[in-house]
Formats: sequence, structure tokens, C-alpha cells
Amino acid sequence: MSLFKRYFNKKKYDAEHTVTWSEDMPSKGLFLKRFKRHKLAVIGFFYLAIILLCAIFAPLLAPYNPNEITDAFGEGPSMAHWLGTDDIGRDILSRVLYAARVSLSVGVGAVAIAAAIGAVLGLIAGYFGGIIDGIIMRITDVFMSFPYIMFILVVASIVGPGLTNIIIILGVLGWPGIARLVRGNVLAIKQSDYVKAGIALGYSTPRILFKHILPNTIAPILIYATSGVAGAILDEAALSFLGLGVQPPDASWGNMLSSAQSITILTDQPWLWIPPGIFILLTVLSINYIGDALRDALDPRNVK
Amino acid sequence: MDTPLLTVKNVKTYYPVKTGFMNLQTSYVRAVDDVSFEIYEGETLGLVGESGCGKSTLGRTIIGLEPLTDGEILFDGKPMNFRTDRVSLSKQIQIVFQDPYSSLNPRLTIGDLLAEPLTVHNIVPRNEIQQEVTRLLQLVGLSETAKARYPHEFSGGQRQRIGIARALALRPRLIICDEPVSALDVSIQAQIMNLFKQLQRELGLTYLFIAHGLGAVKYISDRIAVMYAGKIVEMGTAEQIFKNPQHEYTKKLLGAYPIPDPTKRSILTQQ
Amino acid sequence: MFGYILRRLLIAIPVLFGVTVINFIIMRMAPGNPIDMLVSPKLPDAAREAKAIELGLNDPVYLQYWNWLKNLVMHGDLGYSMYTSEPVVSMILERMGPTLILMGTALVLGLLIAIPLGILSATKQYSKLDYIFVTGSFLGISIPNFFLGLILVYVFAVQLSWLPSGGMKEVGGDGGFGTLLVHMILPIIVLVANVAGRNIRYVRSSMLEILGQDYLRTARAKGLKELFVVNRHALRNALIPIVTIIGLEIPILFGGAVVIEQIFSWPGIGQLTLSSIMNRDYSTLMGLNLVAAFVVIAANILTDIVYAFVDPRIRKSYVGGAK
Amino acid sequence: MESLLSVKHVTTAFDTEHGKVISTSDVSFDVKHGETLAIVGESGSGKSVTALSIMRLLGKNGHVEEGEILLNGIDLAQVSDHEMQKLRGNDVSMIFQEPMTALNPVLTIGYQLVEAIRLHIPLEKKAAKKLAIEMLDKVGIPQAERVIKQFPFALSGGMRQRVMIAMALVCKPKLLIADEPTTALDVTVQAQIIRLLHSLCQEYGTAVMLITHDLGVVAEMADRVVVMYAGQVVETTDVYTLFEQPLHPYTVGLLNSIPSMDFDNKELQAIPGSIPANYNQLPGCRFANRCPLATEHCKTNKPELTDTGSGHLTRCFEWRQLQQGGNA
Repeated sequence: MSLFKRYFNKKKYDAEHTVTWSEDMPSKGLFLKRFKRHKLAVIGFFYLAIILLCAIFAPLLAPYNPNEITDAFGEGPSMAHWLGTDDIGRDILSRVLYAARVSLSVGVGAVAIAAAIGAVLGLIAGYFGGIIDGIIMRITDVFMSFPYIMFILVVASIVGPGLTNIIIILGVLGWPGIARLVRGNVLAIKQSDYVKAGIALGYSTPRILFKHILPNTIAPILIYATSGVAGAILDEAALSFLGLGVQPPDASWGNMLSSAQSITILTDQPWLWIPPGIFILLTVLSINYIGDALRDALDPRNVK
Repeated sequence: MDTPLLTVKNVKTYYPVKTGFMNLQTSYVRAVDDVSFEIYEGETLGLVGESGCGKSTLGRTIIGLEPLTDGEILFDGKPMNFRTDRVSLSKQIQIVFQDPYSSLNPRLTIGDLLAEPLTVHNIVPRNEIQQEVTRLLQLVGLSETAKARYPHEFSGGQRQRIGIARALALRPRLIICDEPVSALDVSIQAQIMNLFKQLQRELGLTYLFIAHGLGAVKYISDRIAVMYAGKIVEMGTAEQIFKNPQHEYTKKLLGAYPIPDPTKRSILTQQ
Repeated sequence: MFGYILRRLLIAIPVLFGVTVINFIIMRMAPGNPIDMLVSPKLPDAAREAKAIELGLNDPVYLQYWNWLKNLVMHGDLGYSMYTSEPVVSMILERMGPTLILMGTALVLGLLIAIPLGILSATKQYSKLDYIFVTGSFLGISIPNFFLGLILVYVFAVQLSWLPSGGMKEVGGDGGFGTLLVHMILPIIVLVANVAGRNIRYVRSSMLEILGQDYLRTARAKGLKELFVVNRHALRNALIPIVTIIGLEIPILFGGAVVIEQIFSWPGIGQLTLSSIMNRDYSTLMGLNLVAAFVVIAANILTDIVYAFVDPRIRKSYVGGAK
Repeated sequence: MESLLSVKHVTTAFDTEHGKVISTSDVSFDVKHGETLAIVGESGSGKSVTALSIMRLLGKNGHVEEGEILLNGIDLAQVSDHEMQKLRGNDVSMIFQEPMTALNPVLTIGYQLVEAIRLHIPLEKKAAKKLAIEMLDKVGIPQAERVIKQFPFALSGGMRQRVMIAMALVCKPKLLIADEPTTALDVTVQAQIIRLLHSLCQEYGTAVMLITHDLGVVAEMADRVVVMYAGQVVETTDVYTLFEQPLHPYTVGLLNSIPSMDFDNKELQAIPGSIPANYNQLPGCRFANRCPLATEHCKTNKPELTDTGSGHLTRCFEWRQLQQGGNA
């Protein structure tokens, strides 16, 4: 074996030789690149941006005040009223624009509340385990046993309808889903070596929880939240449709649709109920597409 | 050699397992079953054994990452209590892990990852932190440009170097190496083992080196302990263990090791 | 296996208990006098007073809860409707049938569509077919079910008048099986669109996960045709995640039923819920909510049991499987 | 005598997110009947991809770009799917690295073994089951009758690997491709599996293509060795010459990276640096950035696999310097 000794001591090799690493794309670029591959998600993103602008600038964009009674009663689309008017003479286009505010605020507000409660409880249950985990998980089981819409209807009928009530109810009843998701993630992350290293390095529990564990659960929460926003918008629309959500005269895509329950309006005045329906569909569709694209872009597994 | 740096006395780590009907009975998995040994400052004790023999559990019990069911662990002669003085002990004893892909927080840049222990325990004054991070990186053969990058931009070998740099941040005296090279290619293993030896020479570190590769353990250890089913079955200098093993299991282990020399085909010849 | 099922039942008890507690709390929050809720209004006042004391309505809350629970468990007594003063239980049981028919058919049909389509789009990933099914499933979950219902009524009932726009049978008709089927078509289409939409992508992603597993590569290395690799090896493993769909869908279907029964005036639990809300009939509401929760819990237990049959690891490990 | 398998200038590529990636280029080697050829290389060297190209199990976005793979004269790269399925498990079969995930968790051991049998051997269910039990005995699994009814999760890693070997060899194939069969196993179990593979393949006259990164396993089992680096074959020779007189700097570096068993406490000569990420685009030799003998010439020209005499091939311009180093 002396061959190797003679051959190799021509040049001294040791660990100090600086090491080159593969020029991989920075993670931000990779994220955008993979998100853009989902064409429909990009379209959805722009659509959503437009809807958001309409909602914010509704007072400027809307030709009329949504509750203003004009002289045109139940007329079809015309130059004065692009989307026609309802039986009380209110302009449909203005109502649809103002209703966008309702849907988006419910969607984001409810999920924000649900995410806040769910993430914290999920984090605690996942990290501390044992009895705390058992109690929190049984509570989530109980909450998830009630059929979601029925439970909201019952609570709404007691607490009373209205936008803020709906947001709070959807938020307070929505947390179990996120809690379970976060708990699952925390259980997995807790076993990882970088958390164990944190413990060995003498980091305090809050530092480990909020600086090392929580940031790594953001991606799954984000993905779950997008489907949560879509769900909340649909739930609010259903509640308003059933008369228990946003109360007239305020406009909500849901309660504009409930007028179509009468056969006459359904058949003779389609412009009353079709536009709000389309808007709900497009908004929820874009959010779902964005959620799907997010899942692909953020999924660490396919970091090829 | 006066008092040993680390003394392990009759350490046991049992895990309760719920079995039987309706999970009522609990039996115990005896991962570490009454183990005692000492390590002296500047020495490397190799801990070798097959998967499931409890060597990693033992390593993690010593640094307080696994529950100590029974027995006592002394550092510099003083009993270690991780519940009360975890912070002071973290400046004495650190750990390097096996899996390069799970040992670094994917969300932190290497700069932040190395600066964090320095700031938490203010090892160096605030203005010297970046300097110290650069020193740590150079110590393990990485250049300063690594600071701005994320873990997924590095190869397995480079991540292990970062793991070692992090362990050195608090300037410990004892490092538990929990199979640090097992997941790496042979050529990269050699680089990392040379790094470990060089750091030991320069910083006077003491290692508890855990591995299932006999070659790696032989190369880096002064003394070696062979573990089987939670117990140390044999312990001695590297030469004693490899030249004339006493315990049956050690002989079986050495006999099963494929020797990289076709003229000495040991496995196929014996039955 | 038996141990596993018993364990699942034992876990269900605290959940059932929790459900009744929350239900009772909400009942307490509801406006109106508990006496009206729990004592048959047909009795004269004196007798009602006596019954009130008997039920311990002026006892401390937890005692009231205990009596209410005992009453519920012993005689299945959910109190009396504040509106129609009939026993809540009979009202619910009477309307449970139509809802279960609707939900059951929707679930079965929805899965019959979602499973094959999900598997097909997974095996033919990124093909035209896959794109169509995935887009279809996005539409399925994005369209509000009442909007879809209105469109179907507008097209099929109003414009083409092929199908009735609501109810279970022609007014005054004999209500035979034929007319029931005809009346079911539109509501079922709406519910199935939702169920299929939600589950095509779920089945597809579970299938994709399985298609990447090592044991399929082993099956191919044996010389198995791709068709058999998928049908024999992949499908058997896909059953496990698919079974969990049942447990997830039941609660959502209840929600869907409420809306659909409103549009198609289908005399089921959903319609009863809405009418109870309109009439402020809280006792019936509480009963409905509780029964619905029981059905969901029963569905979860059923899923766990079927789960044990499908996944041998569970079947073996609880009967002291070979180590 | 014509060799059993001859791989000629095979290039394999994958369509990935970053476009097409070439994973192996210009790979050539032969496997003779009953011979054990070891393919040695580190992760990313393309050894597993080469094996999967032979079995045509590259998955949807992998394909053989160029080159021929002749098994008994049949070009596996061109043959139809149906034809290929007839060969897999019958003429050429494969076992994999991870025994824990290689068996279907929801099907019994018996089912999966009988399926492998009846795909190629026309036997009734009963007879096939009997053969399956015999095969399990042959690979050293105790109480084969009971194991037949069990599910994979009930068996240890070593046992599952034995089941895989039984499945692969039951139809007595001419060639067995073993992709790192013992890497995931403990040293003692690895020794048993090596003995089992060696004895069974000798008994059935099956040639073995052993893929591994462990030079110890190579020394124990192989007759001839192919060393791969960054997707290319860099050296091919018989196992004794490889350890005695390697003619490629990478092989020398590999051998130096292994801690030797005798106590000359020789300092380990680690190969510095790592495999360059863009090795497909490099103008010159792919090992140049880590090679002690690298000259300007090496950095700008692509070395070819040259025969240095008696079939000892190496892909290096400066191989003579290693030879001049003289024998030990």
C-alpha cells in the first residue's frame, strides 16, 4: 500500500481547502418560478387584485349609492344601470361592488380569527403533548362533530345575524381544523434535530416554539388558510342566502341571490341573481387556484 | 489523569410501551440498560454497535435530550442536572447529529444560525458577533460567503460542517458525535473525520464518537466501547478491540466487517 | 382488532359527552324560558309547574344538565317543540328519512365519480384528461351549491320544464318511487357536484403519493403489466385514505342538505332547521343539532372500523400481532 | 463467449423542472455469464440510474437517449413494453436498497411471492404456493409456512431483503441487478445477505450486477469492477488489479478515504472539494477540479475510456503517472 503514500504526499491535502457549493437558485426565485407555472393561479391572482380594488374603492367606482332608490324599478341592464335594478329600484352593479367588501372581509376576518386560535392551541398541544394535548384534541373532536353549517345557523340564530357576528362565529367555530393541522406539523418538527440542537444549545422554550417551530408551520397554515378563506366566503353567502347572514338593506352576494328563491324573479329577472353568483364563483375559484399553486410552490418535498 | 471529564454510572433509559388488550399493560423497552464508563479530557471514546443497540439513546441521555430513568452522570465530577442548569451545561457539552438534512433550521440563513447561540449566551460582545461567525466558518473549512445562504443550498458534507460550527459556538469541552458521518459518502466522510481530528488537536476537545461503521470508529477513537442490546459488552483501547476482541459479539461484529482487500475475503470464506 | 374498535368507542364517549354539554350551554343561552322547552305545553299550568319541579328546572345548572341528560339517555326525550309543541324526537325522526336518502345517494354517487376520476387523473398525470378532471373539481368546490341549484332550476325546471322544481312528490300525487326519483335528480346533481369536486383532488393526491412508493417499482421489476401494478398494488393501498373520506364528508353533507332542502323544498332535517330558526323554536333546533352531531360521531366510528379492515397493520397489531 | 449483457455508450436523461438533465453519459461495460460485476460510485455518480435504465424502470420523465443495452442480443432500449415485461423477473430481475419500503404493506408475503412466480412459470395456485415456501426456506427464512400468511410489517429489514431475493431468483433469471442490497442493513445482517447472494447465484449460475458505494463489499463479492464518477465510467478492471494498481486518480482517492484495518495510523487522504454541479457542461475531465494530477490539458479536453492493456480501462490522460508510481 506504500504506493499511495508516495503518490499522494506530492501535494498536501487537508480540510482547510475551501469548499465550493452548487449555485442553487435562491429560494425566492424558485418560489415565483413554480408559482408562475400555474397559469390559472396567476389569472386568479390578478382577478382577486381587481376585486380587492373594487371593494376598497367601491364608493368611487359604484355609479349609485347601493341603497339609493332610483326611479327605475326592476329594469334590465341599461345604459343608466349596467346590471339593471331590483324591485325597490336599487342599482345592482353598485350593490355587487359593495358586496365584494362583505365577502372579502368575512373571508379574511374569519380565517384570521380561526388561524390565531387554532395555531396557538395546535402549537401548545403539539409541543407539550400529554394531557394538554389530549384535552385540546378532544375539544377539537367535539367541535368538529357538529355539522359546520348547522352549528353556525344555530349559533347565528341565537347571537343574531349581521356581518361582525358572522365573522366572529365563523372564526370561533373554524379553529379546530387549523389546530389539528398545526399540531400534526409541530409533532413532526419537534422530532427534527434542529429543535433538539436548540434545546442542547440552551435556548428557552418560547424561543424554540416561536423562532424555530412556528416559522416552519407557516407554509402549511398559509395553504390551509387559502382554502379557509374560500370556505368562509361560501359559508357567508349560504348564511345570507338563508337570511341569517348579512341583513338587508346591506348588500351581500349571498342575500342578493336569495331574492331568486321566488320563481318570478328567477325566471323574469336573471340579472338580479346571476351577477352575484358569478362573482362568488370567480372569487372562490381564484382563491382555490392560488391555494393549489401555493401548495406546489411551498412544498419542501419537491425541491428538486 | 485525575477526575474524568465525564462519568457515567449505571445509567438506564427505559421507554414505557403500552401493549396488550386495551393498552392497559405497560412493558418497558430497555434502550440503555445499566451502562457505566468514563471519558478523560482530550480523549475520544468510540461507541459502536448495530442499530437498535441503544448507542444514540445513550449519547442523547448524556446531553439531556432523552429522559434518564436511573443512574448518574457527572461532568468534571459534579452531577449534571439539565432541568436547573441547562444554560451553564450547554457551554460544557454539545452535540452533532447524523442527518445533515434535519439538523439545520431550513428557515434560517447560516449567518443567523451561528449568530443565535452567540447572542443568546453573549459569548462575544455584540459588535464582534459577525467576526466570530466568520471564525467559526473558517474553523470548519467554509468561507464567509456561506452566511447569506440557506441550508438547502448546501451538500450533505457542508451541512455537517455547519452543524459542527454551531456546536463549537459555545466553546464546549465535550462533544457528543451522534453518527456524524454515517449518512455521508466515503470521500466526504474522510474529510469530516479529518476535520474532527484536527479540531481535537487545535481546541483540545473530548469526543464521544457514536457510529455503526467500524472503520470510522477505529480511525478516530483512542478507546472503543462495543454496545449490544443496551449494554456495553466490551471496552478497551482501539488496538485491543480490533487486534484481540474478547467478547463473542465483538468477534462476530469484526468478522462481519467487509475488509476492502480482495486477497483477504473473510465473509465468504467463513460460514 | 376488537381492542382497536373498543378503544375508538371509548374515545367517542368523552366527545359525545362534550357535544351534549356544549349543546346544553347553547340551549341555556337561547332566549325563552326553559320550561317551554322541556315541558309539554299540553299539560295544564299546575301540572306543568309540577313537571318543572320534577325536572328540577330551578335546580343549579349542572343538576338540570344531569336530569336533561338522564332524560335524553333513558327515554330519548329531547323536550318539546316550542312552536308545534310536538315531541322534538318524533319531529326529527319523521324528517330524518328524506335527508338520509338525499345525503346517502349524494355520497355514494359522489364517490363513484370521484374515486375512478381521481385515480385516472393521477395515473395519467398532466394529460388532457387530468387537466379536465382537476378543473372540474375546482368548479365543483368553488360554485356555491345554492347558485348551482338556482341555475339548474332555471334551466331544467323553468325553461325546459323537464323536471319538477321542488318537493318530494307531485302535490297530491301518490309519491311512488318513480316520482321520488324524478324529484331527486336536481338536488342530487348539486350535492354530487360538491362531493365529487372535493374528493377528486383528494383521491388524486393520495394516489400520486402511492404511485411514488418503492413497492410499485418492485412490482414492475417482477414483470407485472402497468395495469396490474396500478389495480392490484396501488389501488389496495389507496383504499386507506379513501375510507377516511366518509368520515369527513358526512358533516359537510349535512350543511349542504340545509341549503338544498331550502331551494328544492325537500321535507328533510335541513328544512326543519330553517323553519325552527324562523319560528325561534330553540328546543327543536337543539334537538336537530344534537342528532346531527350523533350521526357524525357514528360516521366517524364507522370509518375507523372500516379503516381497521382495510389496513392490516391495525388489524394485526391489536390482536398481539406476530413480533 | 458472447457476454450476457453489454451496455454500449448509454446516455440517460431526465426532464425536470430545470429542463432536461443528463444523468449518465457514454456508459459502457459488459457482464459475462455467472460473473459478479460491481458498479462502484458515490451518490450522484449515476450507478443506480444505469441499473434502472437496464430494467427500463426510469419512470415517466426518464429515458435512454442514446446507446444500446444488449441482453443475450436483445436490445432492451428498443424492445416493446410487453416484451420487456416478459423479461423482467424472468431473464433479468432486480432487488433494491430499502427493504422496509420495497414490499407492499397491505398484501401478504405469500401473495407477492406467488404473484412473482405465476407471472413467468405456469403453475397452479397450490403448486406456486409450495414453490414459494421452498424458496423462502432456500433464502433462510425460518417457519416459511407461517411467514407466507404474514404481512411485511411483521418482518425485520434483513428478513424482508431475503423475501426480495426469493422473489427475484425464484424464476432463475440469467442476471440479477442488486442496487445497494445491504446498505440499509447492519454489518452482521449484511454479511449473511452477501453469503446468501453469493451462494444462490452460484447455484443458479446467475450473473450479478452489484451496485454499491462500499469498497469492502466490492472486495468481498466482485470479480470485476466498474468505477463511476459524475455520470461516467472512469475505470474498469478486475477486482484484484483495482485494489492493487488503480489507474484513475478518483479510484486512488476513494481507496485512500477508507480507514485501513491495520494500525499504521495512516493519515486519511480525503479527496478535497465536491462534485461540480454543472459537470455536464464542463469542457474537460469531470474530476479535474479535485485531481492532484490535473493539467491544463485535462481541464480543456474530455478524456476517453482508454485500454491500458489486458482490458484495464481508465478515463484519464495522466494514468501513466499512476503506473510509474511502480508497484507497492
